Formats: sequence, C-alpha cells, structure tokens
Amino acid sequence: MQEVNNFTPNIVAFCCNWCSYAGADLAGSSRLSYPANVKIIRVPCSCRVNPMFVLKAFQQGADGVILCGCHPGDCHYVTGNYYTRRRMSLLFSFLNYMGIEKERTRVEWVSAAEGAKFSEVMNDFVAKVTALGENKRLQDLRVKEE
Amino acid sequence: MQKIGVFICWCGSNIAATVDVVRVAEEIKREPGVVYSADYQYMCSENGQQLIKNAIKEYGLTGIVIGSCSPRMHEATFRKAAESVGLNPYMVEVANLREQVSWIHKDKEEATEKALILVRTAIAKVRLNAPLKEGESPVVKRALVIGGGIAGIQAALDIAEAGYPVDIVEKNATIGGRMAQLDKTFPTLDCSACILTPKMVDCAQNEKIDILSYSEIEEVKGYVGNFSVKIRKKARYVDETKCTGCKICMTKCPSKKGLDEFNMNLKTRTAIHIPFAQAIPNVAVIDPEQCLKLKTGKCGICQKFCGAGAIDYTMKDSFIERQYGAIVVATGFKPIDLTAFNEYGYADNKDVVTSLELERLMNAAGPTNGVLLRPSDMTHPKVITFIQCVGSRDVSGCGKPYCSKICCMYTAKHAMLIREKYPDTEVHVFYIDVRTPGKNYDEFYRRAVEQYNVDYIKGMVGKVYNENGKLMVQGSDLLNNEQIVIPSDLVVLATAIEPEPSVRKIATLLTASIDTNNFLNESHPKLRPVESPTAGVYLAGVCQGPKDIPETVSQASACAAKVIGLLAKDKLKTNPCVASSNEMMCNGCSQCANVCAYGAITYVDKEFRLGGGKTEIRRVASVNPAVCQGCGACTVTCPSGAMDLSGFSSKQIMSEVEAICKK
Amino acid sequence: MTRQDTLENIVRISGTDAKKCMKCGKCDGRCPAYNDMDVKPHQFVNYVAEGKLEKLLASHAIWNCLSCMACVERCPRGVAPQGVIEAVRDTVIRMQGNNGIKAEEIPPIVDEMIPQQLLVSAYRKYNK
Amino acid sequence: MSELEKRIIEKAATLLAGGEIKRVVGWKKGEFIHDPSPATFETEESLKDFIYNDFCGANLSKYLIDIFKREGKTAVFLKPCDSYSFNQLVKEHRIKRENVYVVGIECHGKLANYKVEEKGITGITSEAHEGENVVFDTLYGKVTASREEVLLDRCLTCKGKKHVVADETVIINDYEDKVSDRFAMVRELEAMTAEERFAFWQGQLSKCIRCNACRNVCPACSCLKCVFDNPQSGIAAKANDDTFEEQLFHVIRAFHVSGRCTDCGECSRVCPQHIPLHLLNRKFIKDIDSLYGEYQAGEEAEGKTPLTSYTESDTEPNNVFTVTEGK
Amino acid sequence: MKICYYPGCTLKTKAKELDRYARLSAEALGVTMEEIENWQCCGAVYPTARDEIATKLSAVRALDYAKHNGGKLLTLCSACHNVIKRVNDDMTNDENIRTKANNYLALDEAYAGETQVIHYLEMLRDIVGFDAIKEKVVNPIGKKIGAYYGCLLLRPGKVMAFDNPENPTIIEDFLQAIGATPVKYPMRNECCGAYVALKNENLPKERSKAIVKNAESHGAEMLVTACPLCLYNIQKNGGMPVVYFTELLAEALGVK
Repeated sequence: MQEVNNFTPNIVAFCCNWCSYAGADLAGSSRLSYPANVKIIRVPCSCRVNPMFVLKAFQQGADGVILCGCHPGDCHYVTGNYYTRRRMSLLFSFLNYMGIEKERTRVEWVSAAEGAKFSEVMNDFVAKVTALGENKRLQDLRVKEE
Repeated sequence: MQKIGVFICWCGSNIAATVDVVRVAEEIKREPGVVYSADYQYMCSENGQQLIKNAIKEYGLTGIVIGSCSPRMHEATFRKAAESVGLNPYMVEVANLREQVSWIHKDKEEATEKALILVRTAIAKVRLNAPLKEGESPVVKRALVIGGGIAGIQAALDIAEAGYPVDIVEKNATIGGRMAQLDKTFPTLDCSACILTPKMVDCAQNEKIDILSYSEIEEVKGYVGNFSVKIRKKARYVDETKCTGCKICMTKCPSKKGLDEFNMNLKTRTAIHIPFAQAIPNVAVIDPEQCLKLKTGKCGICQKFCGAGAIDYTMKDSFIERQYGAIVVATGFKPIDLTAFNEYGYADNKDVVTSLELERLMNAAGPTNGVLLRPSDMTHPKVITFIQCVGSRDVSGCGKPYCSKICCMYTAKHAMLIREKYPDTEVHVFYIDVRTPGKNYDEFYRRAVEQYNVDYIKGMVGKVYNENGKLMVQGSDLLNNEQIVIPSDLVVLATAIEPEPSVRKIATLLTASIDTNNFLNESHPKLRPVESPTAGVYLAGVCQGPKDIPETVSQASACAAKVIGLLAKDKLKTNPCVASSNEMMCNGCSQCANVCAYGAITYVDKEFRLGGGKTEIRRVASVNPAVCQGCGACTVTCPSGAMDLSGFSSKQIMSEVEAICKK
Repeated sequence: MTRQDTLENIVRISGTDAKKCMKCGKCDGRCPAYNDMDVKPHQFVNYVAEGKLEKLLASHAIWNCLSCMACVERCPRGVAPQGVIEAVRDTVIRMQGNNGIKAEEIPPIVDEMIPQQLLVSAYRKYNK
Repeated sequence: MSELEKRIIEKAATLLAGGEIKRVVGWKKGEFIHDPSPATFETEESLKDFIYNDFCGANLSKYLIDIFKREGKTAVFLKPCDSYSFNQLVKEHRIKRENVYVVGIECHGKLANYKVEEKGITGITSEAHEGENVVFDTLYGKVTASREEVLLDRCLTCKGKKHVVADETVIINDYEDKVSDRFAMVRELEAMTAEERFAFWQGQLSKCIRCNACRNVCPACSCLKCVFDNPQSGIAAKANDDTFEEQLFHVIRAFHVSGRCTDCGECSRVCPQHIPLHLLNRKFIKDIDSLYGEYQAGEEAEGKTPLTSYTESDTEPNNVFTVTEGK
Repeated sequence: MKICYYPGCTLKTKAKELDRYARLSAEALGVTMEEIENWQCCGAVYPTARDEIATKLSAVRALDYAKHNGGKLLTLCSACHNVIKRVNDDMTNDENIRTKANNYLALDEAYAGETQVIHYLEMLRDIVGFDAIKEKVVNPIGKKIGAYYGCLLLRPGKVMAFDNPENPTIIEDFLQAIGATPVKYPMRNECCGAYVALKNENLPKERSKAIVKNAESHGAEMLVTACPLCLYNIQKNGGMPVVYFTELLAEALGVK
C-alpha cells in the first residue's frame, strides 16, 4: 500500500490547439490546479495524434495517455475529431486486448471554455492511473530470451 | 549542428514566484545543442525582445525556445522578433510555464521540475524544426454568386458596390427567387415585389454584375482566391441579346397548357414565356418539354412573329469557364413534397393549398389577380383554416426534424391580411407553439389575435375530409381538451421548407460540407456563421438553415463583407504548417483523400526513375498547400508514413513524447 | 409488483418513449373514439412521462380504444399512444379479477351475424 | 494429378495460347509436393512445373502489385479468400484491375506444413482429401490424418467459397460453406483479465524472431517503403535505439492494417514461430464489426474503410470497452 | 401457380362467402389457393405489448409452414393479414421476440421472417395484375362503389407496407379493373368501431354512420371491404349495402 501511495504516474496529454489547449490555458488562468505529472503536447487537432505516439509514450514509460479535442461536431477542422474517435476507440480496445488496463487510456472533449472540466478530467485521470500503479506492460511486451 | 537559445521569462512574479527561473536557465545550459540560456523579467517587453534579438545575432542561434506564458498569447510576438533579425519564425518554440506550471502548481520544487521537463520538450522539438515559409497565392478579383434570389441579389449588389465584378448564376430563367413569388412580407406588410424588383433592376443595370440566368454550375476546380468554374448555359432557344421582351410570342404561342411554376402551377402558361412581368432578364424562354416545334418539328409560330429575330430552335447548351476569388452559395429553398401527408387531403382537394400557393392566390399578379378565391370553384372562402407545422419538427421519417422557422410568422401574416381585406371571413389557426423571436415579431402575432380576432387553436389537425362540399378539419383543442371539427372552405398548410435539392450537387462540386438535411454547414455555428469550412466559400440564406428575409439579407451582406475582405487582398498568405506527401514513399492508396475535409489532396500519375534508365509511372498524392488547413488527419491515415505535417511532424511529436517520458 | 415496477413495466411493454412527445395533440385530432375516451390519447403519453400510474389504471378509455393505430400512424415524433394504452390495459387485466368483460355481459349483445373475429378480438383485448 | 489441377493447368495453357495474356501467376513445384512457391509462367512449356494442391496456401494477390505493371495482361489464380485481398488492393489503387485477368479457383482449405510435420508425416508424394480426412501417400506408405488437425488455422474458419472478384472460375466440385465462428478465440481472450491477456501476448510475442515474414507476405503490408524503414516516421529502428520498434512491431503493424486487413491469414501461415498473429487483426475486425457495422475488407473494390469514415453518433473511446469486451 | 393460404376462423364460419368467392376467382385467374395444414386462429388482434410472445406463436407456425412450402403466405381476412404480417415483421426485426418464439417452438431450423406475407389484393395487383383481370371480366360491375379499407390493411403503414396509409388506391384500382366506378372518399381508412362493439355498442354505431355518411356524400351506392368485422359493423349500423370484394370479383369473372 505504502508504495502505491507514493507513486506518481507520468501522464502525457495531447491537446488540440483550438479547444483543449485553450481549455488548459483557461484552467491555468482560473488557477484550477491539477497534478504536475500531467504534461501537455500541443497538436493542431486531435486527429493529428498517431496511435504510434500513444504507443511510444507507453513504451517510453508513460503510465497514462489522454487525448483532448474539440467536442464532436465542433472540430475546428470540421471532421477531424470524428476520425480521432474511431481510431482511438479501436486502439484503446486493442491495447486492452493486449493487456493494458483500460483506465490508462482516455479521450475527453474539452472546449476552450471548459477550464474547469480540463482540471477535473486531469485530476480524475491521474487518480485512476495512480491507483493502477506503474505501467510496465508495453515496455516488457517482448521478453528477450536469456 | 543546431545552436539553440533558451529564454526563461519571469512574467513578473507570475512564473518566478513558483518556478525557480534562475535554476531552470542554469540547468538548461547543460542540454546538448543549447549555446545560450537566460532569464528575464518580461520577455515579451521591448527589452526582453531585444535580449532575444541580440542573442540570436551574437550567438548565431538556429533555434530558440521561450519558456513563458501560453503560445496562444505571445508565440506570434516572439516569432516576429526572431524574424526581424533573420531567424526563420518557425524556428521558435514556446514552453508554457505559466498556464501549465506556475498558475496551477504551488510546490516550487515540483513546479521547477515540471518547468525543466517542458523546456526540454520544447528543445527536443525545436531541434527538429525546419525553417518554413508562408506560401502566397494570387487572388482573382471576381466573385461568383450561386443563386439569384434575394440572398444572391443582396450579396452581389454589395460586392459590386465595393468595385468587384460579380457573376450571378441562376438556374431559372429569371432572378428573383422565392421572394418574387410572395405577396406581402412580415412584420411590416410591405409588398414583396415593391422592395425586391428595384434590387433586381439594380443588378441588371450594375455594370459590375453579370447575370447568367438559366445556367448551372457544372464543374469547380481550384481553391480560395483561385477557383475555376465551368458554367452550363442551358439552351433557352431565345437569343438573349436580341429579345426585347415584347411578349408578342406569348400571345401567339398555340401551346398554352403548360403549368406555370411561378404561380405554383395554379395557372397555365405558354410554351414560350417570360416567367413574370418584372423578370430579369426580361427575355423569353422556351419550355422544350412543351414546345410543339421542338417536340414535333411542326409549328414555328413564335419565330414567325418575333420582330427581333431572337428565336433559335437549334440552340444548344453552351459552356463558359471563369475564374473567381470567392464563391457565395445562395441556393435557397423549396416547400417539401406533401405525398406523405395525405391526412390533410392535399392530393385530392384543390382547396387544400400550401402557404406558398396562398401567396400566389393573394398576389395582385397571381392567378386570381389578388382577389382571394378558392381554386376549386373560384368562390370566396368564408371559413379558412390554417394548419401549422406541416412536415416540420417531424421525426417520423415523413417530414423534417427541424423547425422551418418562417411559418409562424407568415401564417400570422396571412391570417391578418385575410381578416383585413375580407372582414367577413372566419380564420382559424391550428398551432403547436407559436414561435416569434425577432424584432416586432411577437407584437405582430399578437395583433393577429387581439386586433384581427384570428382564432388560434392550440392543437393539431388529425384529418381533413371533404363532405358535402366542405373541408371538414378535425383536430384537437388541447386547452379545452376537446376534439373539434371545423367545416372550412379553404385549408392552408404551413408546409415545411427544405434546401433546394440541387444544393447537394453543388456542395459536392465545391467540397463544401453539408448536413443530413441538406443544409450546408457553416465553419463555426457562432463565430464563423457565414463561412463554409471550405476556404473561399460563403453561405447566404436558407441553404445554410431556415431563415426569413431580414436574416437572409443580413447574412448575404455579411457574406459580401467577407468576400470583399478576401478580394481586397492581392495575395493570400498560406499557413506553412500544412501536410505534404513524400512521393518516394506514397502508395497512392487514396486513404488520405478520404479523410481530408477540404479536398486538398489529389492524385497524379507521375513518372519516377528506377535507375538503369528505367522509369515507372506511379500514382501519388499531392497536397495543395493553399487548400490544406493543416489538421493532420491524413498523416495518421497514411499507412506508409509518406504524409507528414510541417511544424508538427511525426518525428517532432515523437521526440516531444520521448522528452516528457524520459526519467 | 411495486408501483414503480408497474410503471416501468408499462413503459417497457408500450415500446414507446414518452419523452419524445412534443405535445402537439395530433393523436387527439385523429382519434375516432375521442369522445368516448375519458383519458385522451395525449394524456396517456403524458401520464406515463409524469409517472401518474393511478390515473392511467383508473381510465375507462382503455376499453374504448379501437386499436386502430391512427394515432400511431402519423405521430410526428414516432410516439405510439396506442402502445401506451394497450400496455395499461394489459396491466389492468393481468391483475386478478380485472377482466374487461364478464361472461354474463355477453349474451344480450351477441346477434346472429356477429363474426368470430369480433369475439376473439374482444376476448383478447379485454380478458386475461 | 487431381482433376482440378489438370483443369487449372489447361486453363493456364489456354490463356497463354490466346496471346492477350502474357503471363500467368500461380504456384510452382518445389522439391516435394508440400513446398510449392508462387511463380510466374510465361510460356506453355513452363507450365510443366505448375502445381495446385492442398499445400498451395500462398495468397498470390500481393505479387500482382509489381507484376501487373509489366507489359501486357497478367492472369492470376485466386482462391476465394485471396480474392478479397486482390479487391482490397484494387481499392487502394495498387493493382489496375483492367491489367489483370482473374481466374477464381476452387479451394477446400489448405494444409499447414508444420502441423503435417508435427504428425511425423514426411516424404509426401501425393495427397487427397477424403471426407473429413486427408490421405497422404508418402515414401514410407499411406498415412491418414484428420483434416481438422492439419488444416491451416485460417481454413478452420473459412470465409466461404465466394470469389468477390473473378473474370471466370474453375470450380469442379460444388460444396457447402461451413459456418464457423472466427472470433471464438478473440472472445476467449476478451474474457480473460488484463493480466492474463498480457501474459498470453507476452508469451506469444516473445517468440518472435523479427524475421519480417509476416510483413513480407501480408497483402495489406504492401507499402512502397514500410514505416519501420522510414527514418522520418520516428519509429524506424536505429542501431542503438531499437526498443520501441522491437517491442511494438506487431501492435503497430496490426493497427496499420486495421480496416484493410481481409483476414487472409497469411501472417500466421508463414510465421516460423507459429505465433497466432491473425488474432491481432481479428480483434480489430471484430471491434469494427460491432462498433461500426459489419465490414469485410476487400468485399468491395470501391468506397471508404471504417477508419476513413465516421458517423456523428459513433461510440466514444471511453465507452468502447462495454461493446468490444462482448459484455 | 399454387400458393399457401391462411383462411382464418371467420372465413370458415360467418364469412364463408369471402373465402368461397376468393377461391373461385383465384382459380379463374390461374392461382390455386392451398390451405395450409393445421392452422390455428391467429388471435384476431395483434398484441402490441412487447412482452406478448405466446399469442404470436400460431402466426409463426403458419409462417414457418409457408417458408417450407413455396415461401409465400396468402391471407384474405384483414385481421389475419394484419396479425401475421406484423408477427412476421417482429420475427424479422425484433431479436427478443425472435429468440423467444423460436425457443418456444423448437423448430428444426429457426424461423427469422423468411416468408413473404401477401394479401389477396396484393396478389391480384402484383402477381395476377389488374390489367389481366380486366381482360377476364365478363360481367362488368357497373356500380358506383366506395372502397372501405378500415385500419387493419393499412396500419401501421411502415410494417404493413400495403399502400399509402393516408391515400390508398389499391381497392379503387381493383374496382376499376372489374368495371365498377370507384368512389374515393376520405373516410375510407377510418375505423369502423371494431371489437369495441362488445363493450360499447354506441361507438361502432357512430363510427359506421360517419363513414357511410361520408361515402354517400361522395356518391357511393355501396361499399366493399376485405374485413368481416368491418362488414358486420357497417352492415349493422351504416345503412348502406356492403359486400366482400371477392364477391364482386367472382361476379365480374362470371364464376359466382
């Protein structure tokens, strides 16, 4: 138990430039805190997030990966997040199939006005990943023979 | 080898109170590639910018990272500063140390650690940045307006007023659209023709405006600033340049049984005709389905009588191709088909009419010369019942799920006009809700109830059946919890409106996005309501959503302002952060084009050298940088990784991920 | 069954989502038995939406609904008032001793010509 | 020589003799009858090496990507399941349909060499199926094996006898489509805990020797240049930093072919370590079917794939598990 | 051609003419109606409650029989048609009902809506063809006749898919074919009062009168129907002659 409590997960958050990155900025300017272990990468649209990036994060030691984009229907690029939704649905389900706990992956739609939601989502996500502990599975998917 | 400079901003105490900025600047010096690192109170200030500029010059920096507020705040400032001393503006990256660090964290140690990671991440990215150059594309200073109704007319007049040439392409033989068919307009009750026809004449007389009537869009190529449009001029069998509009042909034509579309088929017309008296252009057209000469080869009377020699039975469709900088879509609407609503008896009873038909029955230029007579026996109807929401708000599959927006107001208008002109008439209106948001709108409706004694019944009609010469309107009165039957002489259906069906083809040609109801999508429902997501395409009137005349005119003028703003530029700067395909790796599989919302990707067969003097032709994707908006959807879809996005390349993002995850 | 269970069962077997109703009254406008309905078709839908079970169970209209589907056919919102009425009627007759037609009531109204179809459907509709 | 094989070779000869067809793509005899390999035949004489038996599992579609570019028309023999791959490649503009003459041929399921070997059957000289059994003539005498035990895994859940594309077919014996549940194993895995699943995959993928056979044979893995070989992709292996690619090769590959994989099963057939790679692809197929409606890649030669289309009411990624875990 | 036929109880008792004339006419038109074996009463009304399974089983049995005997099931009585067609729709589209019904019946092969249910009028229109009937008419019916559809053939429109539920024309077209003058009147798809006759006599009385009054006002001399219950209610309360459409057909074809 002691160990789990001390564990601080490393979280990679991909935020689209138009809604969610602005939402994160609003969370900041409203001083709505969320854990420091969430680090944001800015992308033009959630649809720029290649599943490879998510895999790379896990393989490099991230404990959770979250994508944030405009609400479906509000995409700055009209349809980008609809593709995100399908790609990530399939990717998350697949990672779960490979044995990666489903709580480690998430997509949230956060608009530029939803600073509070951004902060809530991050707090919640960090709490869930913290409870799971360290992710090693995608680092050890293949065990080399001795 | 890159030479990177790092500049950590205190933002007064905004960052410095929580982040040990001095330590960050110090530690970052040890990062590979970093040759300069400094901290300063306000990097965005004149002095701060000077510090950056000096360092760039002094150390020959090839890339810089600013640790400051959100890039949404000052990225542009720092880019400009860099550019002013010769560093490509896209070699600047910002680490967000304020909104993402100091403002949300309290623990200084923790915040400083995170700041370091964010700065390292930005360094990792900037190492892979490449200088980018904004592209330029020329602007053709001419606009195209598709649709010659009030929306198209207003947009064209405003654009022409600013000095730019405009073409109006109208599929019918005259401009004027639906508004020309209306009798009076709400909420002022002024005559529709009186306010519309002067504008039509203005269009005709404005030398900047070219009206291409009886024409349709055939093909669209190009992109914002530079569209190339092929227009089909349908054969009207009358030479526009010769016809004087004398109408002698109409008096002589023996084929008189054609249905008069302008009068909602309530009247007949001759095969050669001018749609209505004030038509623009005032030129006849021959209906080839009806003309005896064209169908049987026998007749030719109009040609004989035409003093101007304008009739040409051998005329064929012709095509013209023109260039435009911007396109306004203003294709308008039509009432829906009522086949699925026969509980109201529309198919079997001439005296069950749509509201648009009633407009013609009340119009001085209409089939009854403005005297309200019912179509079946040309008598005065004494009891008139209006039914609202016919086909609107209907999710059963027979109608339209949306509110048609204009029906409540025009029904109040009709009721009032009838009570005004024929006080002995009894008028009932079945309604579900009366929706009157708009200046002086509710007041207008209340006048109908309070001043004109129109009987508004909250309820809906279940069936209209005729019995002994009366139309029995059986409906509910929800406030009294009763079922009532009103024996009526005329029943008017406030029929739902839908976008003119041809808009779907036009949307496809323009790659403009369209919703399931055939309304064109705006780029942003609140903030970009007149722009289509396709750059250079603007939306006016009902093609974008149900709206009345005042709203349509406002939107048309807004479109014009946007078009004028675009045409005023000589060149368009294009965002350099766009996708591009590496031809050496592209499979030509079309996956990327499938997800491009802008139609920016096309395919070309290109010849490649294989070595040994051999060549091979391969199909490869080609991105038009002027059209690409840089979302990156294509990059993920591309199986081979040939497609990449400048400024947000796969390698850059991967290295950011690595920098964040590094423990 | 608790009150809540009964209500939920009515919602379930009615096959209709009362929240879709936009309260236009078209069902009332169409109903051929309207004057014999103490609870009107739109009220059935409304009572279900508002959970007014007692009013539903007490209605006499359940015996007068003709199941003619006129209210269902052209409801603009795809709601089925008849479905609700039938669900309520079934709920009532499935309760002990609540058959809608008693054996002793039948003879006087049966005549020579009455088709089987009428008797069978009446039994199906009114009795358990 | 079976009647079917005879007819197919005759067909090849007729096509070559016709003049318009410059070459046919088929299978060539190896040293034994159980090691045929894909080959191109340009003359009628060369057809003496042509073979078609139950060891001809190889899917010939992928070879067309290069071959169709040669001068003149190419004919190819496709088994029903191969025809899906062919169609998918046409859809992706990798094969020009008009340059290829497709002959659909009969298939009753192909044999897995390693399963035959594991049963100790070697030195095979001929083979024929009799009901539910396969009878082998070997140098050491007759051996009978149950088909269930020696068929390729993919053939145990056959897609059916339909050719989705064919200019003509050579089919002698009509037969019933077997209805089988190809997702049974996927479901079994889904029913496990995340930990168990991880253990399963760790066990399987650790066997991989990175020989790239799966990638080389896969008709969907037909990129001009694979991302793993493209330094700009950010995932290509560099000498000292190969962990990412090393660890996630199969995961990335499965995602890359998702929505395009026709479930032809070649990956598993050629894997020297017998890793059930098709179970990766089938997970995607199963999820696509249940989330976005049934979709069979290669069924149509036109249109969008599930990953390049969308609806406004698609399931949210966070809710996807309730659907895809089959609960 | 031969076609599986489901007569129903009423056609064996009070509505024998409806059945008899239908068979005679069909033979004259080259169609043999083969009564299916061991049919049971369809239940006369379709139960709309989503949890009613048992009351749908007899229809499923008939449908399953037809599935193995030509794939089509011909109906004549409007009530039977309504019940069987709607049950068939459930078996096609409602997984819950399909599973449960199949579990009850334990057929060799599950039934999933494979049979096509066609009403006699649809057979006349789609299989025989009204033009073909026209050619075989020997006694044109020279009367002004109103078609009375009632509810059961038409509604619910999406399931019955019989004709435009608010503006049907099939019986009018039929009348035209047998040499009658069809009278189109708007109340032709209104309910006659149906089974409520047993509970509230007044309601069918009013409904039937309203329908007849409307038909009269449009000049009808008599009504035709396909439904024994409609015939009963209208005959009892309406005061206008009403006959089964098959009787007129038989008369026109000279086989009455």
